[in-house]
Amino acid sequence: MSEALLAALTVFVLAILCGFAVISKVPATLHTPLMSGANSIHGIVLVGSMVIAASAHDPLSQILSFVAVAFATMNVVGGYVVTDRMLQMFRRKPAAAPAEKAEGKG
Amino acid sequence: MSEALLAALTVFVLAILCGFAVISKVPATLHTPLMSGANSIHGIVLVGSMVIAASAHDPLSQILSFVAVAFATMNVVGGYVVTDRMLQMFRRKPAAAPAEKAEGKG
Amino acid sequence: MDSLDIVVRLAWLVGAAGFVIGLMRMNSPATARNGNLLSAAGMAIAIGGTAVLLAARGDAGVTAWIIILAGIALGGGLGLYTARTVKMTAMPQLVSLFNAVGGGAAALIAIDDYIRLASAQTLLPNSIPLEVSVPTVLDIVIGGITFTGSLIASGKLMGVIPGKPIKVPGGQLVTVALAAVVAVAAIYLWLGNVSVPILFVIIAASLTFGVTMVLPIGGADMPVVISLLNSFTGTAVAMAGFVLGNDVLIIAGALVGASGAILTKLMADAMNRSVINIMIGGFGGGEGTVAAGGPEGGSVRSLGVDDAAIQLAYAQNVIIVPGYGLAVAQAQHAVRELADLLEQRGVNVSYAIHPVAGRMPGHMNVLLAEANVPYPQLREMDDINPEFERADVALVVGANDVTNPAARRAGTPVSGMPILDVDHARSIIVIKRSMGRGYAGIDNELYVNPKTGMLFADAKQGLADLVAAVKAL
Amino acid sequence: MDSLDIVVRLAWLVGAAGFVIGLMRMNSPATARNGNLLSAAGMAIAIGGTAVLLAARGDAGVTAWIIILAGIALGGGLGLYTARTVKMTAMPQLVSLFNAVGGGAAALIAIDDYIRLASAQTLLPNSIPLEVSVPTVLDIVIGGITFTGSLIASGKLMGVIPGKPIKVPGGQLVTVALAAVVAVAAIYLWLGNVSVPILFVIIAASLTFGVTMVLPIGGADMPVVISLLNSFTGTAVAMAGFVLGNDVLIIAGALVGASGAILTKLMADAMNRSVINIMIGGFGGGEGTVAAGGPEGGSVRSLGVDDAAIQLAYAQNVIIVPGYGLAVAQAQHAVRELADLLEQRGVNVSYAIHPVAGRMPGHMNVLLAEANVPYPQLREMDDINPEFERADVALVVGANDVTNPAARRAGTPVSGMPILDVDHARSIIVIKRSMGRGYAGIDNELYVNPKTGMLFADAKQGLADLVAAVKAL
Ligand SMILES: NC(=O)c1ccc[n+]([C@@H]2O[C@H](COP(=O)([O-])OP(=O)(O)OC[C@H]3O[C@@H](n4cnc5c(N)ncnc54)[C@H](OP(=O)(O)O)[C@@H]3O)[C@@H](O)[C@H]2O)c1
Ligand SMILES: NC(=O)c1ccc[n+]([C@@H]2O[C@H](COP(=O)([O-])OP(=O)(O)OC[C@H]3O[C@@H](n4cnc5c(N)ncnc54)[C@H](OP(=O)(O)O)[C@@H]3O)[C@@H](O)[C@H]2O)c1
Repeated sequence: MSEALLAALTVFVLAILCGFAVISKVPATLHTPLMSGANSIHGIVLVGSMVIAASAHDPLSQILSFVAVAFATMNVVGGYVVTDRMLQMFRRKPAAAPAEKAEGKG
Repeated sequence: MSEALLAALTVFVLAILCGFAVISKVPATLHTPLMSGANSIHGIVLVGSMVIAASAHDPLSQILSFVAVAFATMNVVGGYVVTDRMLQMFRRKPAAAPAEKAEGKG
Repeated sequence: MDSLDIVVRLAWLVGAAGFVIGLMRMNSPATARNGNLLSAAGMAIAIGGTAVLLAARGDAGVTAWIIILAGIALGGGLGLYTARTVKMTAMPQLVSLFNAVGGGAAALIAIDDYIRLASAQTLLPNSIPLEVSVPTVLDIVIGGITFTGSLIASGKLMGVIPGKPIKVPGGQLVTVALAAVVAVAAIYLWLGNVSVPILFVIIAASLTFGVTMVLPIGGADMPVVISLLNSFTGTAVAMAGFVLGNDVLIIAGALVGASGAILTKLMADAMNRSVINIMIGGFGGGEGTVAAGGPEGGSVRSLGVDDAAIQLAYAQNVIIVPGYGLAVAQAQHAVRELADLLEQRGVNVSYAIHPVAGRMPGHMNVLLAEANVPYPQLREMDDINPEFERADVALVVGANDVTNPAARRAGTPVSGMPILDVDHARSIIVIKRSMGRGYAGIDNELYVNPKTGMLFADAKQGLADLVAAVKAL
Repeated sequence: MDSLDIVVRLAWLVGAAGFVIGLMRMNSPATARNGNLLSAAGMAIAIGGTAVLLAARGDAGVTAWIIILAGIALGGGLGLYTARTVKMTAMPQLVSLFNAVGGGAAALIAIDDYIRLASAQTLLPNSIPLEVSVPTVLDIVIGGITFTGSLIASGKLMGVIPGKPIKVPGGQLVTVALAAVVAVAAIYLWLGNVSVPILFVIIAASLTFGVTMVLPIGGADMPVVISLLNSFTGTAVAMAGFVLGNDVLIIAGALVGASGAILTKLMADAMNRSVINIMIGGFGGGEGTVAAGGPEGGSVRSLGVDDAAIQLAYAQNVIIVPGYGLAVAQAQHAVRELADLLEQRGVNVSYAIHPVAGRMPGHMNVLLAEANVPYPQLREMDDINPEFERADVALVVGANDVTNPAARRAGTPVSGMPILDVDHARSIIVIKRSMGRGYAGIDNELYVNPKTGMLFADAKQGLADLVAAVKAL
């Protein structure tokens, strides 16, 4: 097991723990937006797709990486936009005392 | 900036984020135990103290590392024991419906 | 490691931090939107950094850049267009679609990487270390399953594929067989053998598995399934990170993998189902709107529009309880119109939102918000339940299970599900088309409650009539 | 990196994971204890791994082992003894003490490391890279401040040092001067100069800073201060991790640093103070039990023990509201006795626990639990407030600010603090020694409420009398 792999593993474990901790008692209202938000995040795979595309020389690789890039970008762009649309829902009236209350619950 | 430092930094940042995420809306009842629990965790400095003690050759180093080890151990042992004592408080009657309720709040 | 490397790696780290903090802030309505933007910013930084790196390194030729930019243009365009144009209620299927492509991309990375290694190594055994072959296979398997699984899920919600559970010929057997194939092939590769054909066996098996896994699950359970597959994609991406030795992929992937898992559980809990029980298909999918006679022991009182209008118009407090029927009938604007009308008359109106009313978590909020119902009027269940006692009228629109007092007793399909205490209101008006049952497929004792008057109509039509009647008063 | 290294590093990782999961589980009463044990297990694994590593490497000589074992024996003994014997109510000062030694240890590591490097390098400039000198200095500064700061905090709570704010001669000036010294010295070292004397200047300055920082803060604010210093120690430990290049120190340290910071904020919020405002000393520490006449506009009705006993004995629901006075009078057992007696008579009794009743968060729970009051009877504020309406008697024992209706109005020192709705009870009995004020130093309108009867007595005595009187009925 190489030094690098061990480091990667450490990062992996910590990120998992972050993931567990980060979702606390969420109001059900937010389940779908949260899912959608998390969905956009794994669009980070675009970074990987770009990397392989950069070093793609034979046609097969080029096709694969092209598809990968397109897929990943769709995930990123679409994901964030649709999440934002869902969340625009939560805008509220200017002076809204009860809203604060509702937030408290959130 | 060395590869190693960068890796350490990554781990540092992730751990901080974990720390932020891990404390959610805690009932005030648990503030003191939580503080005490976190306090025991930084007793991990014992690991470091042992490491320096192992390579301490001149008297000064030996004294410093001895004190460090003693301090750190006190933090670890005392910390966990006192936290556990605080938390024993939360044991409750066998059949306690309301307790469940209270937990719900927690 | 030169300074450019460092800068880019730091950019990736910043991006990752953005994701975590973003998710944190998405835990509460007040900060959710800002959290999403934060996460998007992190993404931009991470991708920008990568672009800079590739450009500066110059190891990306012209073709490579064409590929990248074309891919980004195509994918970005599709993503933007669909996301902009989709109807509120169709969002879950779109999310599932995005999830599919994400998983697909992750799998493609591993496939490409493996093929290159294989050809470079000219197939010498043991030429690919476990450190690579393990994440490669995992990435392909998980990514493959997610790809087809999410497509099916999406298809079901779109109605392209029938929502009701579809029994796969062979059923369990097929699933087991596929799993076995994958396992054997994986071990074969991990033992050090290098073989592209075997890799394709794995790919094929995984893709099929995704299909057979999701087909048998009912449409109503799709939100949970999508969330689960979402968590899968995260894991696949993390694996891709191991393959490429890229921290940001590992962090973001693991983050989504873990948080997605928790979220899936929360969702399942909210409709008191267990994830397992959903995956092997429980009572899910029974969209039973079977017309049924009034529940035994109890007569149903049907109510005229005008009586209903009068009750509402002269009430102090009205609580509106929207349900799946409101969504089906697309009656969100109608209900808002009625509410506004009542408020003008000094009635104070609020909406009781049950966490699982409708067919996806947050379904009601999304609908009502689309009709610009001010957020403060939407009240979470725990928040509003105590207030039913003080409500003169509870107006139930196309909701059924979430109001069924039977949930308080053991032994019914809804037992244990927290419900809205509609029956505590002084009087109850229920708008639905018939005595038809809801998702859980059981009769609702609320409807035979003497305090209850049934206004049999399609939600939209019924509400329109009420508006007219109230105006006429 | 040989396999032993790998195993130990994995052990450290497991340990770290234990800490995180442990903290997570400590977020709710149900799982808190188990969480602490989990965290302890992680610690054991991490330390065990280290011991194995040192032993196997054999680079630790006999003396080294003697040092280590002696240190562990001594520290462990002290820690165990004090933790076992401390009184419940004295726990915060003990935690502060443990925090002090933790910070001290972290600082010592950096000091030792620096001296070694310095002597090895025979003081050549630039011989110590920034990567080392930066975390070294930070570790020493933060660790030093924490060490003395926590000792002072502990001393104040023990009463060794007067709890009331102590103005440091020179005040702000001294603080600023010290900060300046540290800054200059730090920069000097970071510029590449190697100098042990300068290091000691930094040490001295930091230690002094810790003292001058905490002395001026009132005893009542110590819980917050301790929590803050706790977060400091975490950061110091993380820095030590950078110095030694040890991941587990970095992870655990950063974890505590961050979570400690959040916790500090939560604590401060709970007594609606801001952390800043506490650190520069707000109204903290005014333990004003100044005897004062009844608040203007409103006469005080004083009540006899027997009348009080009758009210209690024949009530349906009694809610007991404990406060700081209960703690001072050590009346937790007396109050439990009374409660049991009433329960035997069929009265149902519960305790309304205000988050900041007493002088430390959770003070009341700790006290009452010591007297074995069953946890279910302890009710969080939000949980019980609605029930005061249904309470026949609210028995207020040595609580003041947390019951003061003035908090609902703006412009008072307690404004905005959530309070217990004691005034909603049908009748109110208050046990305290006089009309003396509470922590916030203001009069309590509850006491002039016509429904309120004052039973002037020391809490313990008063309760004892009530028990006797109820028995006599
Ligand atoms: N929210 C989620 O995430 C989710 C996911 C999966 C399952 N579920 C389940 O779905 C159920 C949700 O409860 P619910 O009360 O919202 O809905 P429901 O129990 O499914 O009942 C919906 C009712 O609406 C009526 N309806 C249908 N079309 C209508 C129309 N055009 N106009 C007026 N009424 C109409 C139907 O009665 P008629 O035929 O008589 O009109 C039906 O009884 C729960 O059992 C929940 O567990 C929720
Ligand atoms: N919990 C925390 O973490 C924390 C930390 C810092 C500050 N605080 C503040 O402390 C206050 C807590 O409120 P509280 O209502 O619990 O206490 P309080 O407002 O401080 O009032 C305590 C009352 O107890 C009475 N008392 C003192 N000794 C007594 C004895 N031996 N027997 C009977 N009564 C006695 C005193 O009145 P007499 O002199 O007339 O007897 C005093 O008015 C809040 O303002 C809170 O913000 C809390």
